[in-house]
Amino acid sequence: MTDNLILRVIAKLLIPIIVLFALYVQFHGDFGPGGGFQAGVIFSVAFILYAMVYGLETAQRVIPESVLRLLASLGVLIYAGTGVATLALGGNFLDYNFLAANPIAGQHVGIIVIELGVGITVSAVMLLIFFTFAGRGQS
Amino acid sequence: MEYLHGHYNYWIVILLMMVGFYTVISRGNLIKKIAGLNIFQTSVFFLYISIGNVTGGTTPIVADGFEQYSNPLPHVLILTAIVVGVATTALGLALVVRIKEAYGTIEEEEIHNQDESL
Amino acid sequence: MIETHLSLLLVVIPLLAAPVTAILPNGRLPWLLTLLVSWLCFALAIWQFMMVMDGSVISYELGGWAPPWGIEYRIDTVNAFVALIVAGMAAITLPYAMLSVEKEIPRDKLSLFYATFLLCIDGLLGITLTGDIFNLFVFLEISSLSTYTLISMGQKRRALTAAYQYLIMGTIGATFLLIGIGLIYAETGTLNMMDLSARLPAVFGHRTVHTAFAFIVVGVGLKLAMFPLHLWLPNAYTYAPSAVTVFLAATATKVAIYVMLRLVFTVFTIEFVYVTPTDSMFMLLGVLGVIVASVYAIYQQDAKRVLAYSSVAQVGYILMGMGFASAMGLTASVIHMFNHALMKGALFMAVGAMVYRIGSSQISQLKGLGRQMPWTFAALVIAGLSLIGVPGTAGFISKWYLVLAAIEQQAWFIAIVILGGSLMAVIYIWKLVETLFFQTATEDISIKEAPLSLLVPTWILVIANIYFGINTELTVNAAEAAVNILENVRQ
Amino acid sequence: MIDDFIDITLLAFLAITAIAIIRMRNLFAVIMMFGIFSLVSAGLFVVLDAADVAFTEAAVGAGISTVLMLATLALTRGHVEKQPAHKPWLPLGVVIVTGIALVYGTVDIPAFSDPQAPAHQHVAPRYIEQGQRETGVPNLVTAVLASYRGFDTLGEVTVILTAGFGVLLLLGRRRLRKTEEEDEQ
Repeated sequence: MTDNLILRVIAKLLIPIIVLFALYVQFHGDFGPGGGFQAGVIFSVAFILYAMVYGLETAQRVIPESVLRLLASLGVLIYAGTGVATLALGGNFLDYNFLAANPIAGQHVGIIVIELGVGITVSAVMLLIFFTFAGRGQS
Repeated sequence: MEYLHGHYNYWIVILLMMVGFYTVISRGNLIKKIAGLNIFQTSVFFLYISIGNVTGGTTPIVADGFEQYSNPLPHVLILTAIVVGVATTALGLALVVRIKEAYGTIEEEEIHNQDESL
Repeated sequence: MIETHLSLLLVVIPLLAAPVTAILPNGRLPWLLTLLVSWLCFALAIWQFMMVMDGSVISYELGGWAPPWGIEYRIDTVNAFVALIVAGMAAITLPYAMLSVEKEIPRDKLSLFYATFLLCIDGLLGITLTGDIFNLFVFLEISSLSTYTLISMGQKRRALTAAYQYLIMGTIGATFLLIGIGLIYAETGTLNMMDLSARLPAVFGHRTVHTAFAFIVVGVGLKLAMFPLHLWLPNAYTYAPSAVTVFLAATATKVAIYVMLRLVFTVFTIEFVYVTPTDSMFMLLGVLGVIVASVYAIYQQDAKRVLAYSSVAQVGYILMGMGFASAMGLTASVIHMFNHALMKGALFMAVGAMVYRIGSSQISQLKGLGRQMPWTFAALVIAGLSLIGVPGTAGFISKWYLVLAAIEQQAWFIAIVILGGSLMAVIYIWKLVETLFFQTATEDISIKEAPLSLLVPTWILVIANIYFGINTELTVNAAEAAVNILENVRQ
Repeated sequence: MIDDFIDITLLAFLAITAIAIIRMRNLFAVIMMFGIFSLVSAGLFVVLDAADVAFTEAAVGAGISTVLMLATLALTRGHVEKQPAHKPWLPLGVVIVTGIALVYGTVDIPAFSDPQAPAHQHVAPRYIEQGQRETGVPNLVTAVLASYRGFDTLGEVTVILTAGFGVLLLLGRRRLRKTEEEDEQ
């Protein structure tokens, strides 16, 4: 935790913008460069900045490690679950065409959902790794 | 000249790869080895992206006014490879931290000496 | 419905189970889930094997995209057989793992440990079943990263350096493989293995293809501990937790050998092997591997290390089988893949049971232990006989086919090396037996026989060693069917 | 032509950075140079028309990897690399042989950015021509990544998860255990 006022104010200003940018990259990946992976990294960077300025303890109170572990697993389950859903709907694994009445709509739904899964796992794991490294130094 | 133009890119990339590879296998510092490994891998990514490049092509995002696109497949493969690379780096560095805690050093030679004296 | 998605389920079920295991509370629950998943996978693997035993091929289009645009799972007798080995060894290792892991891994790490174990199984199965060369790389990395983690969980601090060393060498290997894949992609424009094998012959003359081949062989060679790229293996197997060593020794190198077989004989085809000195190279490295590693094994002071060097030697035999580049040689390789999994699994389990009781695998600490743990000792002796290749055991069948392949080509020198390797195996196994049984313990403490949950899996493997030494129908038929596919893959 | 010029300049920068990394002994400087290497790489990826790759390389190489290396450096407190005791001739030999093999292999590789190269003729045209129609996504990289080769991406996410588990197993704190024990009591 740092007492530097300038850092704290700027961080407060920057973090929402970074999160917003992450969301943009997440959901605009169909049209421009980006996608779940990049969004996940950017999102985790926002929290890493938060942890650096406000201290690890504070950051971990916002997102405890157990929640991160849950999220990391959840992302993969969302991704693989999409595949299982397409199986249940009669298609092959990850054949998004079966997710909606017409194939293009199905592809759209499928791609958005799996990118979300990627984003969740990546941001959770990146944060976990950072917290674990940083936490090792404190004990 | 034509030939040189068609291959210089690959050769510089090979030079980069070998610099990275040399760092991995010749240095004894565990952190530096990981940095070398990253350089090696990043250079391999250039090999792929160079293979995917097309003269007059543009970033493979379909838009009006563009006809020629670069090959998207190597880009996809390399996105995956970058992720694999960072995963390996994270795990390797975690091992380095533990090795430092267990041996008190991150120099390969000193670790080796300690193991020998057991 | 299950039948159409069978091969896919084999990979997806462990993949779904791993994140679930990670969020379970520590205790026996993660182990139980892993056990159930591994048994389910074993059942599916048997089913899958029966479906392709007659030579038919399962092709599964992931995402519904036809190959070569999408990723294809392609299962024939070869990989169904390897998947059977992986799933079978997982199913037999897990009952063994329960107590062994509880002893060696801190309780607060159990759920993550088993989640990583599941990912390792998943990675190995994924490598085995895929028909897409880049997908193979991705699953190779899943299995590799989980393997590095599992090895680093060993109790001694040298487990950490062993894992680090393996991480560096393994990643170099994977990167070499990546270079090779990139170069053949540049030459053919495809990543699908069947498509590659159809398009590569047109460019066999290109230097790029030769370089790609060399990089793929070195990259995969690092993974399968091909002499002299085996340096990571002895430490990794010695310092990993016992249950991990059992599983890895029985499966990881086998899967890497499968990858070598598949890439060399299916993707590059046997014609490429004939026009290049590939077969002689495999033969040379195999012979050197058998001799050098066996000599090293004799001089080791740690029982696990003896067995680890012996594994490098066994990989040498398998490479020799490939080096003959004949149907008989390949049959010997495939049979030995299976039999070696059985014998090394049993041997490492027996040594692991001793580690469970006395906490060390140093030979000097094992004196007289054989009298106190008779069942474990007997298992070690029988599996050791199989490793040597005594008639009536599975190991004999491997050696028999290997010698037949040598005689077929009148390669007398090779036949002598095979027999010499067996003699050296006699020496290092005898060294263990002598210490365990004929030397008296320095301290007079009584040690109990290993618990049943360790003994039963060990003995199942021991009995399998004897059964497959007498009834060779399954192994030989499967191997011959597999070789048919490897040799004439292009119709 | 201007593309080639930028390409060569960036590659030269990369080569200089990489060689500097070998020669430097101060690990902090090495890591900083590594960050620069990644950033320049990202620039080169843009020049080579790989925007998505550049984005990822900048976020991962210059971002996450560099931060993790700095964290490791802080934890290990080993700021200066020791001088190796002997000249590493064997590694040098291995590297030279590998390099020669690669140059040999690229002598008859299809020329750089040749549209007629086999890599652009067989599988890729379908992605470019049909990709948007079949998946509804204009970013073809996303289309291939998420749909045509979606299973690879599932594998990729699993790799990340594996690394996460690995780091937790290796560096996870003991404190977790205490709280659990308290829960049990």
